[in-house]
Amino acid sequence: MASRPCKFSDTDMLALKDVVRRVGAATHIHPTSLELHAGGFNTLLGTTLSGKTTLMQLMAGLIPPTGGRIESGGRDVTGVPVQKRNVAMVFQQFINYPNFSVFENIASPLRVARLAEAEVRRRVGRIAELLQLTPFLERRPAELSGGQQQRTALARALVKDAELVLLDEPLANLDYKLRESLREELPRLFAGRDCTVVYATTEPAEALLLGGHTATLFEGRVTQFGPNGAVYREPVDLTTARVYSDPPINTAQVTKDGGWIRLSDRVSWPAVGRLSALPDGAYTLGLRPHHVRPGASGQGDVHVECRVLIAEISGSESVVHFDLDGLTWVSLSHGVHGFRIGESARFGLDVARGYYFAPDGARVGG
Amino acid sequence: MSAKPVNQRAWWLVLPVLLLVAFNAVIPLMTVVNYSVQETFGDNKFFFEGVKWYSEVVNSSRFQESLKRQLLFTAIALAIEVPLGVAIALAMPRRGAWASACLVLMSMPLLIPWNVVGAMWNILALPDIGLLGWTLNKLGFDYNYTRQPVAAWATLVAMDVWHWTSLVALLAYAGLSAIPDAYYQAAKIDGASGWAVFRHVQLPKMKHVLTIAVLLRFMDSFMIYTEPVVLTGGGPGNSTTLLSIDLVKIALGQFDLGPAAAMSLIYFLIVLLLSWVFYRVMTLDEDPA
Amino acid sequence: MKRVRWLVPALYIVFLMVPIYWLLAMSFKTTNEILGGFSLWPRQFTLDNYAKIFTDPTWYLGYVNSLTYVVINTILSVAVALPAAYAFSRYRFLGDKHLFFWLLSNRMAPPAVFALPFFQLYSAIGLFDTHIAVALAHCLFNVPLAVWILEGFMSGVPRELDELAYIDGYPFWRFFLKIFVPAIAAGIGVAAFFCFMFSWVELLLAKTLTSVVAKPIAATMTRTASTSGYELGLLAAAGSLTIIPGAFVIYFVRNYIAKGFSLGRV
Amino acid sequence: MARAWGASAVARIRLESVRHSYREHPAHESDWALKRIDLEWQDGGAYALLGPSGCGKTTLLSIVSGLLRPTSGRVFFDDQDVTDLPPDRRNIAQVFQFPVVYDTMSVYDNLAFPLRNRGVRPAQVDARVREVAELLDLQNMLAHRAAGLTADGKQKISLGRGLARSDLNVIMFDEPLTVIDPHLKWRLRSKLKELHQRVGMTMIYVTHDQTEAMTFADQVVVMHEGAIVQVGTPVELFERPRHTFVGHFIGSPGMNVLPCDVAGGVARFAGVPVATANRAEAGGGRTELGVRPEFVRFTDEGIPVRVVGVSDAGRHQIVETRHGDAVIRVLLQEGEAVPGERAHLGFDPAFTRLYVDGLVAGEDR
Repeated sequence: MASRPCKFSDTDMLALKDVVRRVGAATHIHPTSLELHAGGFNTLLGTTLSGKTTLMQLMAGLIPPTGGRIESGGRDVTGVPVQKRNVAMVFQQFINYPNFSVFENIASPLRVARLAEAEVRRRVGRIAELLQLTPFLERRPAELSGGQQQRTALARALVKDAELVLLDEPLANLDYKLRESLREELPRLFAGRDCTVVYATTEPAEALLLGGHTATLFEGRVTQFGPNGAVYREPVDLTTARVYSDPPINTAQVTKDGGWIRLSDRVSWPAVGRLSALPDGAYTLGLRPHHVRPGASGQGDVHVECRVLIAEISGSESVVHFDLDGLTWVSLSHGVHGFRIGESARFGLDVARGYYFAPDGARVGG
Repeated sequence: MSAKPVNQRAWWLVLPVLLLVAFNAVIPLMTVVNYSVQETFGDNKFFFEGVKWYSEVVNSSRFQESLKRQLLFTAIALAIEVPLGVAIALAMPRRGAWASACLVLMSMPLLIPWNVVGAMWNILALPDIGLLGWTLNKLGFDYNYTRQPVAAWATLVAMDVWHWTSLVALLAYAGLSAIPDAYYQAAKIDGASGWAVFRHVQLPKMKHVLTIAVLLRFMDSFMIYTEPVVLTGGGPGNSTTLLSIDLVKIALGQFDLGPAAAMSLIYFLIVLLLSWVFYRVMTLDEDPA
Repeated sequence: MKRVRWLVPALYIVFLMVPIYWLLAMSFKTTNEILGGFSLWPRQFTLDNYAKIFTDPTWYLGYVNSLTYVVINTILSVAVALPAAYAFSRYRFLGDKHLFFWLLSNRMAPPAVFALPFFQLYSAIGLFDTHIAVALAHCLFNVPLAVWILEGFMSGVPRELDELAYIDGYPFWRFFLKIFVPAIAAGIGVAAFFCFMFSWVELLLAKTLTSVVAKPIAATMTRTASTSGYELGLLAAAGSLTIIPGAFVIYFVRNYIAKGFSLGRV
Repeated sequence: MARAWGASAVARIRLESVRHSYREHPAHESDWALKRIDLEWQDGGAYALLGPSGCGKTTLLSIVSGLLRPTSGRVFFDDQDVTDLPPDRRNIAQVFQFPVVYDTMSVYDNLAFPLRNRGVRPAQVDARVREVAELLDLQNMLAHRAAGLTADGKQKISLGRGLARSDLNVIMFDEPLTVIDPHLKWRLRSKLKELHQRVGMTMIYVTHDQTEAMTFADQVVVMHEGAIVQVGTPVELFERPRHTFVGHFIGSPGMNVLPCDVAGGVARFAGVPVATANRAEAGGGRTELGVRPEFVRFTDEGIPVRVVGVSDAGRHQIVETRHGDAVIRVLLQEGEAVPGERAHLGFDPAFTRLYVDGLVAGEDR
């Protein structure tokens, strides 16, 4: 696993040490060690059922680990029940207390902590203002729109000054634009707070835009953890590259033979730089769709003539699917590139930006 | 959604129910089992008899006759009430004031004490002064349920249909209300006929509630006691003596504890077995093939 | 075809109303009129039958007794079923499926089977002829039913609600009573409705377990039918009055009947 | 290849002054779910209805399919007035938000259902079902029970039931990807696009997701509060939004909308004259400049700004800058250098427009 670039004090840290979670014969979380720090987002990125929610439940103390330890601020909290930990959580579904008003929903953690009425009013009022909920405080959650319901849930998570805030795909059920605006708001809401924020998402773009650190998950394993851009640009293995790519990363089996990398009979390029040191043999090439461009553009690109399968234009970008010697590859480029189905077109593969993986999946070069 | 977590402490939450039901079910059941294998001549003296009572009951023509009548009654009740209930549910207005009115009126028979149901039909069917009996006789039918077994059966069945069809209809209606509009719209767009909509949309979506309805109707009609006792008292002769009536006659009327207990257990087992069979048949094609 | 569709429920409802009408009509007739021959509606309208019921304690106490044990049973059934249903809907534990099936199987036990042993059991523990005896006995079939209905409704509440409450720091019972129970209020109403219904309409056990003090109205009626011969008017009046609590309950749940009959499971 | 699929049916869909209200007696302007819609869709096109929830797009769809009768106005298929025709007589197919399949039937029977209902001969049914299954990659599943399929499989069946019919005028999609797993959405979306190109049938796609709408459709209808704000190709909507709402709603991040002054045919922001593609005619009202982050560049001189933040979006970077209270976002390519805190911005004149009260001020010069 990639090591952390910098080290904060141990007091504001959540650490999982060889945490395992098994249910019956199934292993939901394979041995995992992670150190999450306060300030900035820690994003868990993975497809549905990759273990994000289980990991969060473990962090919160909702479920106990089968093995390993969980430490918070240097303290072992493995067996501590969730009620005794200072955590907050927002779920994908809009979960609020249905029979409480918005005000009481936000106030509930403070009520449990038996804060004075005046203090409760002051803090709820401030948070409601921050999240633009002031006009709705007397309503029931069911009378609010989806966005407002999720704001209420966020307000409740923020009001109690938790050490650990868990956000489990909080934007997934919202409309596109609403998602965008709340996503921009989120880092601002948590700025200046001394808490560890963990955010789960299925969308690579969301993970990227939130900044901070990212852990990629696949089938109950953390495949890589590190600063956002580093995980995205320097994936340690094929799985990470696949998880952290939208549209899906293009892959192909290539062989290194002497000074050449060969993809197919007609597509090959010289192995230069770090690649030249690789032993001959079979590798998997991973190339992100935006490093495949229609037409003849960048220098160093490997050009191929391919049959277009389908072209989608989103106004600012074009997505072209094409047949690369039996493989379906995708090109994503700026601007408008219209093609007809079945037409033959030229694509430039920016192979210098490609990743090379050994048969066991580990990245070896490029 | 992830699977439910294992938590053995959940037993504490079930404990009150367990104690309460066990108190009501296990102790009496043990009593029955105890009686069923013993002979007594009063004075609280008991002798172990093994399975004597069981073979006696099973081989007695009295039990066999009661069981046959019971099976026939249940079969007729299910055969009428289930299709009729479904038909009513299908024809009911889907929403609005008329729908609520239907629901309220249709629920009424379900909340009338069972002996009152019997008494009500008794009064209704009296040949000379009852609305039903009087009308039938006026129309030229020779109708007297206290003397004619066929008339007694017909009245009994009519009463059960009156009493319980609403349950099937309400369950079916609940099932129908839960079908999203999109299904009807899709069927409309696909050009499906009314029958096709019923066969391929409504019936499959009602299956769950219909299973519940059939099971409930089976159990309750098989265990029916109060209404026929009040209406016909099992007569004329033994023609409407169903299992429960017979059982109570033996147990409380004749105080033949051994045979009554053996019969009780056989009876209980038949209900359990048939319920299980019904359940299996109705959920047969739910297992992934 | 479409135009006559409303006829089906309409005819059915007429069929339902006829016996009820006849019961009411009878209750307003004098014994003389009843025995004198057939009459479609009361010619000599009288309230005597009702007057007798409301002045004779053996009659009106029957209602009080019935309502007493029905209410006790409903509260008791729902109260014990709530935590159990929660356990079944949220957790797996040793023997959970067997336990659930065993509970439901009690709904399949013919009351006739249990009549005698119940009599002996409740006599032995000194509860014979008390309201609590009937209320407890009716738990045999009402508790399993309540557990089953509530479990259906509870499974419709996302488990995240529980998690949220624990995260906010609620201890289990406080969460359960303050948040969870209100969240399934509709389910509790439906379960209570069914418990009330089955306890109110049952006679065999109620009659077996009582003699004087806790005698239910239904048993009073059977006595009248057998001892006082042809007091049909009185019987009809008593019967008519037993419809009222049911009608009252239906009125309260009128907007939830369809949802209620789906038992939280559709 | 186009039109080889849908045999005879041809339909130009035209909505004439369609208004709809769910209230019995609409009094206020806000009582109208659809304010007044005039629209024409050509045969064989791929169209999208795009807008936030509650904008009236689903209402409009239901009016076209016949599930809803408009309060006023007419609907024409070609020149036939179909306003009063029920859905089954309009020869349409619809794919709903939540998959609708006939659970008890096999995939094969599901696809054959609409044909059998119309009395098509068995041999013809069989041929057609196999053809459709081929098209949707369902060949290997024909014998499976439809209930056992995943959500995307079920959506394909719903679509297939429509495609199977030869008399079809139009296929409509109502947020069809809602229940699809996020990592599968992408595949089904491309499949739909591919299908359109292969069968050449009119398709109308309703969604709140701009990516889905823009990648699927040749022409997008953007709706806002019961009215159409712009109809255009994805490129038009992107490059020439006619309304600030379109600019904001389409594109991620949306268009920068900046308050400006207009004097003498010249728009000024922060005192700096800004060249616009359209004529800067200020007829009173609120004047704003609209320019997408894609068309803003860092320059040596121009509008002075502070750089407040940079988000890495992978293939590009979003730079947030401020001038006073106004936020201006700039899109840079992956790896492009971001200047220090003080910087200047320039707008591409070809893609910068003046808006008055939200509407584009004048035609392009």
